[in-house]
Amino acid sequence: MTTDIARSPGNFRLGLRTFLDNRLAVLGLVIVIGLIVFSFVGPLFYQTDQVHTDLNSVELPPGSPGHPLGTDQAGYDQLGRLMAAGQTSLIVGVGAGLLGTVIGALWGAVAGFFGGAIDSLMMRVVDALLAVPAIFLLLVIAAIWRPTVWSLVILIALISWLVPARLVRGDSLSLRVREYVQAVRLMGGGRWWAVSRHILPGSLGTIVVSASFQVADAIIYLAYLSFLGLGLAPPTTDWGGMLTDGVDYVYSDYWWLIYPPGLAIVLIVIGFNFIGDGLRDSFDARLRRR
Amino acid sequence: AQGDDIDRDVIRFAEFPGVVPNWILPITDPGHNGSPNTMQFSFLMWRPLFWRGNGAEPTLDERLALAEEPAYADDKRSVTVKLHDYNWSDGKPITSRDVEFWINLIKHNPTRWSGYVKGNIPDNIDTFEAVDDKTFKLTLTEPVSADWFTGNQLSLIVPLPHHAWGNGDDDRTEAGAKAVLDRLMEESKKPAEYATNPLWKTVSGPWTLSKYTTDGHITFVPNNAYTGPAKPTVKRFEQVPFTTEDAAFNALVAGDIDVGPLPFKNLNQRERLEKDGYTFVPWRNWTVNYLALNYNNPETGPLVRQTYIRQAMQSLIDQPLIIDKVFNGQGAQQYGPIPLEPANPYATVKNAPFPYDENKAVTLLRDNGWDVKPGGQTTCKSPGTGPGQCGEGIEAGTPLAFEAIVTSNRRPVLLEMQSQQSVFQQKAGIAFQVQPTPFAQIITEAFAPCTREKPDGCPWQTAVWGGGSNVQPYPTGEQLFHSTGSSNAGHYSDPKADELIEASITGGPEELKAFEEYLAQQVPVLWVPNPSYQLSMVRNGLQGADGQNPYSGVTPELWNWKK
Amino acid sequence: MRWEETGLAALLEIEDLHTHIHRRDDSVHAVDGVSLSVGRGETLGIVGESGCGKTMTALSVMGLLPPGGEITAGRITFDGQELTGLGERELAGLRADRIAMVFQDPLSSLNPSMTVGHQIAETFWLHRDVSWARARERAAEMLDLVGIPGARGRAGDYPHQFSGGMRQRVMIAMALACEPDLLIADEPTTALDVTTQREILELFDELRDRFHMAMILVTHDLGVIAGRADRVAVMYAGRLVESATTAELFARPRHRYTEALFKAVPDGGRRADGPLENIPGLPPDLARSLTGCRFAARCRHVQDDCTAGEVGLVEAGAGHLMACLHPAPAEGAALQVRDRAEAPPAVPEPAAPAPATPALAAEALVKDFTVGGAWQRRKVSAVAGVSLEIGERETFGLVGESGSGKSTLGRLLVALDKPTSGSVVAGGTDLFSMPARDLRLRRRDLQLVYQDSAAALDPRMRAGSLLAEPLRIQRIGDRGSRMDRVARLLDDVGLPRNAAERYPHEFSGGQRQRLALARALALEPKIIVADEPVSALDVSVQAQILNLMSDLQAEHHLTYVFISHDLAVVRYLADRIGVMYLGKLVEVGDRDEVYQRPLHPYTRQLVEAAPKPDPATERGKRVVIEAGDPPSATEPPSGCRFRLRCPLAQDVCAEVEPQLQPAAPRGGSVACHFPLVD
Amino acid sequence: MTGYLLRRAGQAIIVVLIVSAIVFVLLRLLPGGPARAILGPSATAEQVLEFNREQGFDQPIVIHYLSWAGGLLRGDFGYSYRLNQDVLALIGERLPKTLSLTVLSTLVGLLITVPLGTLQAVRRNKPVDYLLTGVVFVVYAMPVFLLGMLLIIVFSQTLDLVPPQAPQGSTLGEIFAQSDGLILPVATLALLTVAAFSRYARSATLDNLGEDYVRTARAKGALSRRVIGRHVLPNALRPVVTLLGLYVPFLFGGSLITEATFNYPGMGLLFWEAAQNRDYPILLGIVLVIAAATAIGSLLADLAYALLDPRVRYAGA
Ligand SMILES: Nc1ncnc2c1ncn2[C@@H]1O[C@H](COP(=O)(O)OP(=O)(O)OP(=O)(O)O)[C@@H](O)[C@H]1O
Ligand SMILES: Nc1ncnc2c1ncn2[C@@H]1O[C@H](COP(=O)(O)OP(=O)(O)OP(=O)(O)O)[C@@H](O)[C@H]1O
Ligand SMILES: [Mg+2]
Ligand SMILES: [Mg+2]
Repeated sequence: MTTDIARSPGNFRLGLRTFLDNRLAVLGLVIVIGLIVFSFVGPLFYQTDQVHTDLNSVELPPGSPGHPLGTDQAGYDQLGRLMAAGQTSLIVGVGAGLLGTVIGALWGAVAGFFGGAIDSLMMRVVDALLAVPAIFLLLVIAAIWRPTVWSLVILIALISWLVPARLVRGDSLSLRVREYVQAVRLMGGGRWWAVSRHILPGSLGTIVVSASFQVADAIIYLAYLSFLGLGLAPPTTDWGGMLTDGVDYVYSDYWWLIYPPGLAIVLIVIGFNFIGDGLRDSFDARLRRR
Repeated sequence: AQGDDIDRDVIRFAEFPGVVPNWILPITDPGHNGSPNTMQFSFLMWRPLFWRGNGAEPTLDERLALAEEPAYADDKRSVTVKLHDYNWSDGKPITSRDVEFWINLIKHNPTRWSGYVKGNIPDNIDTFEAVDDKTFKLTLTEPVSADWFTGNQLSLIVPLPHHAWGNGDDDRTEAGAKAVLDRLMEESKKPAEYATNPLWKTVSGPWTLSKYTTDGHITFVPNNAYTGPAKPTVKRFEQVPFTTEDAAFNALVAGDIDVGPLPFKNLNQRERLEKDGYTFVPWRNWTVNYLALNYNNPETGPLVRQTYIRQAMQSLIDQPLIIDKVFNGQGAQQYGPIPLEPANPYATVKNAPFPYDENKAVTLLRDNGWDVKPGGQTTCKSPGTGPGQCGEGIEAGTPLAFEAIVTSNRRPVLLEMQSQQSVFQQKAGIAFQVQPTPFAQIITEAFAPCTREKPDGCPWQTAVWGGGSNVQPYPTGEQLFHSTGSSNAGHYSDPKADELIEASITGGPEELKAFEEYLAQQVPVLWVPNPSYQLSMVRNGLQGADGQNPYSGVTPELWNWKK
Repeated sequence: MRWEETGLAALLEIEDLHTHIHRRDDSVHAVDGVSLSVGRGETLGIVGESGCGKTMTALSVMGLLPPGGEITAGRITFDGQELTGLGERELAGLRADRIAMVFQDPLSSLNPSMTVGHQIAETFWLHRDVSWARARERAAEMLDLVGIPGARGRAGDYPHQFSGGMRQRVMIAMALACEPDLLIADEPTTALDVTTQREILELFDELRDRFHMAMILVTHDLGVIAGRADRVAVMYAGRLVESATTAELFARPRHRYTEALFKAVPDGGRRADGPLENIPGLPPDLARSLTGCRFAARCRHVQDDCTAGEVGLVEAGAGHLMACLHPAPAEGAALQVRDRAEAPPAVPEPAAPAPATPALAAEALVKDFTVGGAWQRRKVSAVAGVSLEIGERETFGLVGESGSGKSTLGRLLVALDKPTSGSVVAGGTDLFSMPARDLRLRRRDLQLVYQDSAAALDPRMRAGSLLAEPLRIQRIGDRGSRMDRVARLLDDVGLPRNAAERYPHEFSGGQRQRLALARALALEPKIIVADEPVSALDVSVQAQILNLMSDLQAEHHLTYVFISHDLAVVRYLADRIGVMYLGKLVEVGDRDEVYQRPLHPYTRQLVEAAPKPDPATERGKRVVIEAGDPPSATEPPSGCRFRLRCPLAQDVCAEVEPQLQPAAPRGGSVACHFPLVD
Repeated sequence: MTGYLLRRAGQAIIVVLIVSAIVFVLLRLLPGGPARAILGPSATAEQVLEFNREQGFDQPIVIHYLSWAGGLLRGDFGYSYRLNQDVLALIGERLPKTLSLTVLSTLVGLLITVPLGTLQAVRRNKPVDYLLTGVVFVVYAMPVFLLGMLLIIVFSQTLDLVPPQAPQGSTLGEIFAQSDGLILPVATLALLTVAAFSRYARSATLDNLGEDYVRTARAKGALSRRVIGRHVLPNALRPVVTLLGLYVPFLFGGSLITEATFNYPGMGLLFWEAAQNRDYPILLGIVLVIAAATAIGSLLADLAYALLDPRVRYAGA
């Protein structure tokens, strides 16, 4: 992906223009940046104790003094909690999503490009890893290492690279027989050149869209981890964990424990997917207009 | 949604979520010893000599016993038991040979029985003597207190149908006994045949099995030849499996079950269910709940070996607040080795020796040479073993810090410990890192063999696996707190405690009280609130189901629909 | 009798059609006031420079404009019924049943995941109240009609399993399935070799006669127009600039564009006689609003009034309309089909002696492909033992019908594919036994211009990066010097320097072709294999490229292998010509010799089938096309591969495979038992 | 073709064996082993030793694995001590439940996804598209347990239309006899499928709508419905098929939580409980099943892909 697209400013500008023309993509960008600012900058202005519980003020409704969004079952300020959780979710989501996508894209591109036995081998590795249930891996790893934010990034990335690997491999299989990829040989270029300059950029649309799904998936993944009791150690939390905890109160009228984290997840999923759609369009030179 | 369309021929009872009874032989092998297998399943068909639990009380229920009250000799070294005139379902009488059959099987296969504790039954039975068909006499190796022996030992005996299960007098030889038990256990490993295998048709209890599926759909029908005191009044007793307590709750809402659990988190749905025709009955179990401390951990062992540190930490646990906020009022305070609830004649320590008192905690630590920094990190200022010093094995600058492995399977427990983490840190500068960990892993770690000399087996520092530990009917605590106790996870070892425990086994109420008071004072583990075992909803009109057995047993023969 | 003379209304009438394609910032005025009419049984030919709106006119009639396309003004009347503004359902009822269209690009226009039989049958089934089985039957009939060998069996195949020419015939079969009243054929024969092309055109004629079918024939091939069209419309930049009967137009082209177009036709001359005439400059940008004569900027006869105001169509004779203020004189401007080569050159040039060290020497090249399902694999013998030597600075033309293995041979010559057996020696070393590293370096000397330039250029890269890529791969120069080189390359191929910023899809076909050529030149190779570099271009752009190629050869001392099925083009450029048939080289010889006195019966058929841009010769021409279709490369006939279609075939042909042998005394070689020596 | 299938089958067996070996090694790596987790806190040290001896945990890992794998050859998948049942019997009992749930919901999901994605593509950037996009993302962002719970609250507890739990019973006959119980769990998983796939279906349809062959189809006089249904759809299904092949393990994860929510003890739940309780024989047995299913899914996806795209037919390895 280090082709001229990144180097040539004109190209970048064109892409940016196409991107900015896409109203949904801009909306996605606004949402994501908004959530990033909310999570990372918000706590500077809205300071709350997100470390210590306070059993004396649990489940206060929104609008209680000092708690515009109320408090949760442990007495944390819900608004501050959303910010703290957002940091974790965004780091894990973006980190794992991108890492997984990069690994997967490379793997898939190489497998598809070489084809034949190498493809079979690499795809069977994917099959094998897909077949080891993720929850099982998490459980084993939780028993050996204590989960931290960064170990979860790596862990989720290791689980999630399989899907982009498959998708990119499909693209790669069809791209490698294109004449413009074969022409690389004619120019004396090696395989790595073909993969990095033509196959990967050619599959960029798939990669970007799947990356946006991967980011969303990683964030939702954290919810499942919490649900299964494999989440992060308190007081660290994430939107998924908050939602999981909040779901316990689905029969109570504590809507502020469910809707805000739920909304945050919906927004981040929508945001990244809109950006992904927009990026795909702006990477595709044929769709660009001068 | 309900009302008159209730089927009064049947009682439907929710099994404990995620647990399906799967061992029919009343001799449970290790791993199949949970109360769902015994108290809720095989004991419905084969009654123990003495029934643990009397209504909601943890004492024995003489109504359901198979024998009259045992007669102990004055030297407390022998006991004579006279069986009631009850019959097996095939009409044959229940005799002392059936009791001997059980003892023989256990005696020759002690480790294959989950209830076996070295030195206890059957090791402490010197001789068995059948006085007549209905009377037998046990001579013991040591003197015992009657309450202890009846409550904790005789209640384990389950007379088995020797005429149906035995093979002549084979069980009297070691090889024969092994062969017989082998065969029985082999049959018990075929759950798919539980309802059909003729072996399991000879029962002493009020029920026989009519349907059993391996996924937990179980139907009992009355044993028509039952000669015991309370005969079933319904045509069927059905046990219904649930994957989660949410699923069971949904079934309650749909009116599909007669007795089932209300999840803690849905406590505010109580009124809704009450409107639907259910009664709220919290189910209290005879357990103690605590935060286990590892005395052999190389890092924190020296800390928890200091009584004043344990006492200081105990002073920082605000049990009423936790019960109120975390368990929504559904739990009992607890300050010693004998639970205060369910109501019982044993507990004497009714007032907390260490009620919540942050000043006391700080003072205790300061007085013992700690530099206490509430909100920060408390460290040892003056090391040494003298008065006013931190204590043995604690160097200057040692932080007062622990890691707690806490069950991740129960959210309220996790929240409880999470709040404790804050309190410890904020009030006394004690670091207490909560690490959510799956239950299986905690007990694997916490019960791993580990000694102070070879501490590599015990990396854990403190642990909460949730649900606490069961207490014996006569609550002497030798398994939990004696230095050789089989369930003494943290390897607590105090010569005085050992002495008091041993005395309580042979002695009377006085000795029991001394033991209880000493341990309450010593805080061998940090006592934490004891939440209810289950918040049951019982359908209105189902009488007798409200006295829920503190050993989690069920006695549907005592339940009946109001006409 | 022509329809105008019958007094009946035209079948299709287009009046002042304006079709715009809206883009975000602007719109392309693809069709800008075109009026046309076609009567029953009539064939209207449309010619014009690439991008002048021919296809858009056709699509306007069909109501199938691309997204953003809109008819902004004008009327289209079909058989008395107004088409513009007709509902989707009514239009659907007309399409294929009464108005059918053959699209320009036959591969992408076929559904890749549906068998061709199914696709043809669907057309029939949609409009006729017949059973599906009957429709399938009809599909097989149609395939047979367009000359697909083994039609019944092939109906179950998918489009990609057909060669380019066959796919085009499938499109045609689909369009004809319902025997429409009007057929719009957009470049229907570009991918076809001359013999097949002739068969198809003959089929059109037959249908026209039988069902009184009207036809609009869009093509760049003036030879085809000359032979088939009753009237011709010439378009330029969205406008109709001239229209007349075929004979009239070819005899008296009046518009200066038409005139220039005719001059660009390679007419059997050779390079030595001077470059082809072409039209300098580029057509105007249709997104801008234009006034005046669109051709003014490139016109040699331009005067001030040309750009002053609109230039309308005026009558220039009976049924002859044109829009030119300063037209060519009515007499004397006729397209002179100066078939100079008809008369042998006064002094026959000696056949270029095979040089001592050939630039490129192929020895017994064989290439087999394996195709077919995994259940049964079949072998395709694409190249079956070809040996040839090409001297330095020579241009070797390779001709032959579609699927005869020309492209495959070309790819082998530059070592892009590995042959099944055989060797290619370039610069004294065998390319295939070279270590991979060395071969990579040797690549600099060997370049291929792909048959399809659009496919050979990465759509995501700008022209500048595309041209710099070979330099970067070979690590030649630094960034700055590479940029200089790119700029010079663009100059060389006559593209503006700012083209470096554009993406391939933003070029016209001719420009793209030049881009591909420029990339091949970037490494300053010694040998270039150019595969059909002009097949889809109108004659003026074609002339541009051919001139460029010969200039470059003179300048850089290049050796060319020039592959084409267009005989006139090869004849113009090549020194020697090789004729391929079914994987074999059947004849090699000097260009004129091969054309004028072909030795191989197949060569003679090819030469005779080639259409000439002269209505008089084309009309009366009757070419005997031998029965039998090209046999499949899967099961090549034994012995001589051509024998099944050869009028001279005898028993020996089936038994003994003829070898390529010198045909003394006149030079050249032929692989035939019965060469046509007079 | 036969050769291809045989080769793929061989590869699948190797994959399954490798997966089982990975899982086996990971399990042996777990500190403490399974004994305590299964026997409980009160088991004595002798009982733990006895358990380890019986189950082979005192053997070196290679021998242990080989003896387990040898058992497989004899059809012996091991015995779950904790559940007191034969692993093969357990899987045989649970698999039909999970299969009926997942297969049904995938089918239902696809039946919704495909027209939905197509509709969105055809109505691109119109209100319908935006609305459906929004709904899809909300469902996508919703964890399964929440989705299931909401469905129960709305359709079972509030509207009282369907039972809150899946059919009880272990044979397929019993399950389908109470098929109204399947509605909610199937709906939950199907919604998940829809959310996961419809974006891909939409963009693939969009890609294809711009292709020339669509114009050809219209030029034949086919109406929109036929053009979309017969021409665009088969081509647009390709990415969906690729994803379907990957979907097996994903579905398994989704079914775990659905099974828990709807009181439907299938294989997902069995696996989860086994994992939590360190019930190794069950874990290994189910991993075998999943690995086989994944391998089959991958093969079927490749075959289906080839069926949908004749251009790649048999081109794959
Ligand atoms: N989808 C489109 N969007 C924008 N402009 C287009 C589009 N399709 C065609 N054009 C422009 O419309 C003009 C007319 O195109 P058209 O396809 O009718 O040309 P043509 O005469 O058929 O050329 P050719 O001989 O190359 O097929 C061209 O200038 C082209 O650039
Ligand atoms: N990759 C391939 N796989 C299988 N068969 C092939 C392949 N490439 C070419 N062929 C077959 O080899 C034969 C020769 O093809 P080739 O492309 O060389 O023909 P050509 O002479 O260039 O035809 P055209 O004039 O249509 O370009 C054809 O029958 C073709 O179907
Ligand atoms: Mg065109
Ligand atoms: Mg070719």
